[in-house]
Amino acid sequence: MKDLSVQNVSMVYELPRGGSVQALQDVSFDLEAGRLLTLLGPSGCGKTTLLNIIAGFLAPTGGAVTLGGDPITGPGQERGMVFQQGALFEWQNVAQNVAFGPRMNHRKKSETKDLVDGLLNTVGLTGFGDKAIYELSGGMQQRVALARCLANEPEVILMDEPLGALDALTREKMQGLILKLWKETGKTIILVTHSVEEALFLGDKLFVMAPRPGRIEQAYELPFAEVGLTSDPRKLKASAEFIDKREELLSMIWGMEEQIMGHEGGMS
Amino acid sequence: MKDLSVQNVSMVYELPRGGSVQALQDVSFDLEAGRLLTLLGPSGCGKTTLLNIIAGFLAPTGGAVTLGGDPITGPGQERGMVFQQGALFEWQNVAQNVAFGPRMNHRKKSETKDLVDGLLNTVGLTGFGDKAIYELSGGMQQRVALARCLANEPEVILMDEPLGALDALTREKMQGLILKLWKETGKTIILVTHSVEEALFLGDKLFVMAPRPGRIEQAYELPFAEVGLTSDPRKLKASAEFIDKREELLSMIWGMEEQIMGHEGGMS
Amino acid sequence: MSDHIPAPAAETAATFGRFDRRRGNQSRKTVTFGDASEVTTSKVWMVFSLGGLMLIWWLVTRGPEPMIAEKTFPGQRAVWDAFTRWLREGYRRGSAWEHTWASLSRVLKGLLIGTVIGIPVGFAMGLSRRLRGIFDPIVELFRPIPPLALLPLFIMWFGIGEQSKVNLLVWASVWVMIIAARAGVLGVGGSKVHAAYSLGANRWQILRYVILPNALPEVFTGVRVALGVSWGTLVAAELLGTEVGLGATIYIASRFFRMDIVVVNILVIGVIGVAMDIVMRVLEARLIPWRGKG
Amino acid sequence: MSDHIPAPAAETAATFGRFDRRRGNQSRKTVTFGDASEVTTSKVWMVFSLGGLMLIWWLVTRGPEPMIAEKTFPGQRAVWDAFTRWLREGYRRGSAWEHTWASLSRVLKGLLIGTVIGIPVGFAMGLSRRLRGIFDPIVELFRPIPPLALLPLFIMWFGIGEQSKVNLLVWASVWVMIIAARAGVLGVGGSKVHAAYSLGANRWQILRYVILPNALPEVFTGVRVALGVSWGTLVAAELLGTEVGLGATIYIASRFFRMDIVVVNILVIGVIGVAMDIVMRVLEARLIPWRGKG
Amino acid sequence: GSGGDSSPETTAATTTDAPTTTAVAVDTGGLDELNVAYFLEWPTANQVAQAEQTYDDVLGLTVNWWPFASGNDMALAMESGDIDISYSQGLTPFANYVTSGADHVIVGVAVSYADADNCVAHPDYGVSQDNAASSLAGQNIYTPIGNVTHFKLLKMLEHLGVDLDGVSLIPSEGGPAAVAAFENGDVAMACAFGGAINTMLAAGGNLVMTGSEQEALGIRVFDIISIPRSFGDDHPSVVTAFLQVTEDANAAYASDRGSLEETIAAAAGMDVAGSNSLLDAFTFLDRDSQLSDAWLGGTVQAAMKEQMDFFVAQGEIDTALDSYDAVVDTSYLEGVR
Ligand SMILES: Nc1ncnc2c1ncn2[C@@H]1O[C@H](COP(=O)(O)OP(=O)(O)OP(=O)(O)O)[C@@H](O)[C@H]1O
Ligand SMILES: Nc1ncnc2c1ncn2[C@@H]1O[C@H](COP(=O)(O)OP(=O)(O)OP(=O)(O)O)[C@@H](O)[C@H]1O
Ligand SMILES: [Mg+2]
Ligand SMILES: [Mg+2]
Repeated sequence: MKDLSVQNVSMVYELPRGGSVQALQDVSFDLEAGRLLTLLGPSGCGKTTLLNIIAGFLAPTGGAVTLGGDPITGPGQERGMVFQQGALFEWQNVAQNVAFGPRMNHRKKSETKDLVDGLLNTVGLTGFGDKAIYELSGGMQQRVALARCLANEPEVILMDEPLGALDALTREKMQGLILKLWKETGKTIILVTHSVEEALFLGDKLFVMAPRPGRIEQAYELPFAEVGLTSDPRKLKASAEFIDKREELLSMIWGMEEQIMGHEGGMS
Repeated sequence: MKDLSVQNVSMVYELPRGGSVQALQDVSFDLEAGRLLTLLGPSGCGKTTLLNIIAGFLAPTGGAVTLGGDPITGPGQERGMVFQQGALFEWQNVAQNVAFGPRMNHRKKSETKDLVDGLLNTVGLTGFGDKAIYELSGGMQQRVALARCLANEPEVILMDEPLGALDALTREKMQGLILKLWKETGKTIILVTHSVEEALFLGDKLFVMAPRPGRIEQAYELPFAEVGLTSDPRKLKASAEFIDKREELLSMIWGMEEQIMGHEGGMS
Repeated sequence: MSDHIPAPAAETAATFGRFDRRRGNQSRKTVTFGDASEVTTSKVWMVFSLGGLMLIWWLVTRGPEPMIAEKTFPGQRAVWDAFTRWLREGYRRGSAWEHTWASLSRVLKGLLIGTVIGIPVGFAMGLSRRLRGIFDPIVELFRPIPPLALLPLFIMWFGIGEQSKVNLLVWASVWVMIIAARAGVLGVGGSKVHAAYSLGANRWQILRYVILPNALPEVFTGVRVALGVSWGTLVAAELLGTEVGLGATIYIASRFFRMDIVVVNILVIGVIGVAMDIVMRVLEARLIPWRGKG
Repeated sequence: MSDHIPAPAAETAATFGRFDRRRGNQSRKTVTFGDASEVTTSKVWMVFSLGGLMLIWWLVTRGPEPMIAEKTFPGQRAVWDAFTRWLREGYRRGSAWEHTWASLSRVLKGLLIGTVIGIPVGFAMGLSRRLRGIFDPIVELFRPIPPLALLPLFIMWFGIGEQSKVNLLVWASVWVMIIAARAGVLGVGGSKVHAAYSLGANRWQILRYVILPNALPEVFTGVRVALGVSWGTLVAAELLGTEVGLGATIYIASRFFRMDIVVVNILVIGVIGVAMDIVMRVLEARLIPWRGKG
Repeated sequence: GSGGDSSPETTAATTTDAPTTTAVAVDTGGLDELNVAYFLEWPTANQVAQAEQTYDDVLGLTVNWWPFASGNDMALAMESGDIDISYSQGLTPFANYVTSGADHVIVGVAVSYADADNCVAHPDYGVSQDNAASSLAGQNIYTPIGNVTHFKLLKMLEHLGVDLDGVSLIPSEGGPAAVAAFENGDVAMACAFGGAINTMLAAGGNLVMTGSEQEALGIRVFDIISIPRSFGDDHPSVVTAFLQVTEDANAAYASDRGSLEETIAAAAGMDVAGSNSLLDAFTFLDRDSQLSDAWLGGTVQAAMKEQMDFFVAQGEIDTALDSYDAVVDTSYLEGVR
């Protein structure tokens, strides 16, 4: 397993009508293999940009990212991405979606089939292989996306607001699944979320990011993910420790928001 | 002010390929003027259907809805609707959107202008009148939608997941605004949400709905909305009472989900 | 991508009774004006409409002194007679079937070639700045050129055989297909392509397994539009030297003022156009079941 | 509503240097193949492309024994001479400006009438099951009818004056406009209509303040497509009773084997087509600033 | 003809000042515009009067000249009421149209042009009068349809013993298409009129029969002047005056072609050489010739009958009229001096 290292990464978007946006400024961190990092922050603080750089879709304007010492220059199978929604191939059925990676890599059909069956089982979709994507609910689709990503055995899984579109209850189930996968496979996971609770609950490590310029404002090491699977998640979320942490984060972010969004007109 | 009365409302959708869905079955309740009712429940339990029936967009297949004793047969200005998103008129600027209702009713221009200014001030958008809709953030757009709805002085405000698309922080601000409006204007509000926390925090009254057939599973009278404005909302949400209630609801809904969604494949 | 025009009668699926999605719940909407889901085709009124057309036709052509002179626009009786005779005897050197097949096969060939050229070009324009730079001026400049203006050039270059006619129909359809294919590529969600790259796909695999299927709906719509345009260009194409074909028949018959035959052939083209559109819609529903559901 | 085809060259805005949205960040994408936002038009390659066309043209027509015979397709020198002479002296009875204006005004009139008819019909089809039932068969049946097949009927009904020509251009554009307007209505978000009703709007107000502006983008795209189709029908429209017009010039000049004049007029049509498309795009950006941002 | 013996100078003066004909007061019958169709592809003698607006002056009307590419379209335009007089309409389209029931009449003969309308054989096929039957068998012939060229071709093939079922006639859209098809080599023979013939001959083609040989067979190739019968009934003196100006212009041309060539070419939109080579093949008949038995005195009527019967036999149309006498009305021409 490889460690991820982000060194002085900056990203400046030039705007079409002139001017530029500093989406990320001098972001540095190291993430050891097997950690679950959650990224939390207001809109526009560069979460997606950072994920895209790590995924290799964007090259930073400054700095570098390495995985196990090798610089990242483009997309690669060792870094899988799970998008918020809409990234499944709706012209393929569930099994074909999951088998996409192995197929692109010309893996044996029989081998792939077993792999797919195993993954569908893992994400609780046994028997759904021949369903069409559009026949699934949002939560089920997210599970397919996760399975598809896992099929290539990536070292790092990047998730950009994967649960944003789900309702509260499905979301809670998916959180459980992510924790379980993380525990069982030991993969490195970076997960972007807008939900403070989710960031706390899932994150083994948490960065609160701030915008203008996009940066890591605060980093936390968190205990909840470790115990999230074994103890009752709802009890955990109702624990005093959890709630304290949450309030701390909320206050901080609320302050950040005020400062940023103040110009939009306060709500007295 | 008028009381709302829903009597034995049923709604059966016939499906194109035969068969039918019982979206609502025999739903009855009375809502006194000036209450804030939140509706919570899993996907497909008929929340939107109920709102549409009250708004007058749909006629129920059984039962009747009356407002102040008068039966509802179609849309009316005394019942305003705030949609989740996308219902603003993007070809009009902010002020024109807010002025839409008065304009349709041929109200005096000067009068309307004052009204719009006042409402924009209420929702914290003073000075944003001549902005284009697409220049606003999601949270600001929701505030415009709210102001537009208020411009017609409806007796009842119906909101279908109005905050679903907002990030956690903006969402919290909007919750405050809704509470404030409710307190100040004394309007009857019915608000649909997927978030347990939101339903608890905002609801003066809360219905937990269940699907197949769509029905009201449980009704609660809640204290939080009453105090939500005066006390610190985050403290309130962290209070033991709030958390207990939340856990109670979550357990209930989780059970409901299991029962309903079980066939989608459990996540062990 | 926000620049789309609708496929012809994209929503008329219901017209032909295959996909009628309304039933039952229609009576429950209190608001129907402005509600797209309420607006399917009323079959009853469709029948009224066709009946009305027939009635107007009958009214303006009836009697010994019709409102529209017989030789300008023949009555139903005359057209029916001409039709049955055309079915039995054909026209000039060809049977009804030969005329129909000649035109149909030209249109289909033209469309096929137009599609085979248009898709790669449109894809290229959607995928590469360079190729887009190369093709853009060509497409924009050539697109408005009237097919009729090309007749002499086409005869000179391609002769008067089938190739010439098919080429004119290719001309008619290829621009539509290029534009449709390009739009199809541009409509590919960035995240799908990114996902595929992350899953280890190479460019060729991206093209084959992501871009192509994603563009299919737009390509299909392009084919339907191109079909309409091709039929509309048929007379011009068959001016390029043939006496067999519906377009040629229209031209020749009009030279002899045989308006009955002209009208029969116009109607045959109309009906074939409708029929092919139905076929395309059925194919579309089969081949792109995910359309509109993504 | 999922059934759309793209406006012609919807995305070529950048072609003409007005809306070039790319800059700076182009070099930062590691993945460009398949990424629509990366595919703008390369101006350099556009110049190469036009240059290449000119070069090919020059190569195939150069020398005393050109690959394509002079009288089939004239060389650049001859076309340039014909062009300057056309500018100075016009052709037959009209000056260059008169020919151009005659055609342009016919196309614009046809389009205007086509739009004025097409929008209400399209709206009606999008708003009422009944009217949809009534118009559907008419639209589907008439759409594929070749304009050339209609010439004899149009002469008889509308004579040989301007009306006949304009009407043929109306025919060419009205189906496109109907379909575009209908799609525009069907694309109106149900919640917008519902919101307007709840705010006290009546049907007329819904139509005027909600449906019309909402359909504008589709209508605009329809106009752009219809423009292309109209230019393509110009020669057919000007076959009759006129010698003034670009289409008439092409036809007449070809009867006199003046391929230099034919090519000049073809190019003029192409360039005007491009120019009008640019105008439409600028208008669109002005009039529908919210397009693609809703 | 009154101008028959005028010198060129006086002809010019005559047409400009119009002393002869303005003497006759034209009863325009409330008409203030006259719409005349003419054939856009070739030069005619009366184009001098057209260019110099003699018609307008003499008739006291605004005369609108509408260019047409085929006699068929002229017939349809007369039917629509937009055209009052068709000058130089082919006999065959006219006959076709009256056969289909139109009430149009011939009021004069515009131009006879046996040599300007012909079929040119492609050199590769070696077609001659002697071997036509065999050399054309199974070949393509490119020809306009439903006009005099078409009729002439069919008559010629019949005369040469060519099996009509054994050749395919490919409908052509005019001269350039014919030349293109010819040069492309897909056709053994291409038929056209006007400049296209010269172009094909220059490209190595050969005539299978000359115009005079065809005339000897009784194939007449000429264009007529026609009107809707009702127009003549309503405005007889306008029609007569129109024919009078035409007659005068023809006479002026006959007496001094050279000085008019440039005006004619310009009016026809052609270069002088091209215009002249066509004019060489044209004969503009004077009043008396037109009224003689060889023309409107009976031959034209018979020619129509023959053509239509022939087309019936060929299956192009279902029935012909019993007689075409009623579609010729010489009363107007008789009023011309
Ligand atoms: N392609 C681009 N061109 C120009 N600016 C961009 C581009 N992509 C992002 N930005 C800007 O960079 C900043 C960071 O964007 P990014 O999408 O990374 O934020 P984010 O944290 O993911 O926000 P969100 O929570 O809304 O998804 C924002 O100000 C955004 O407007
Ligand atoms: N127009 C319709 N035709 C047929 N069935 C419908 C229609 N609208 C809703 N339904 C069905 O009725 C049930 C209730 O739908 P409704 O939209 O009211 O649920 P909801 O509680 O708002 O769900 P969500 O949380 O997903 O918005 C669902 O099973 C749904 O599939
Ligand atoms: Mg983001
Ligand atoms: Mg809902």
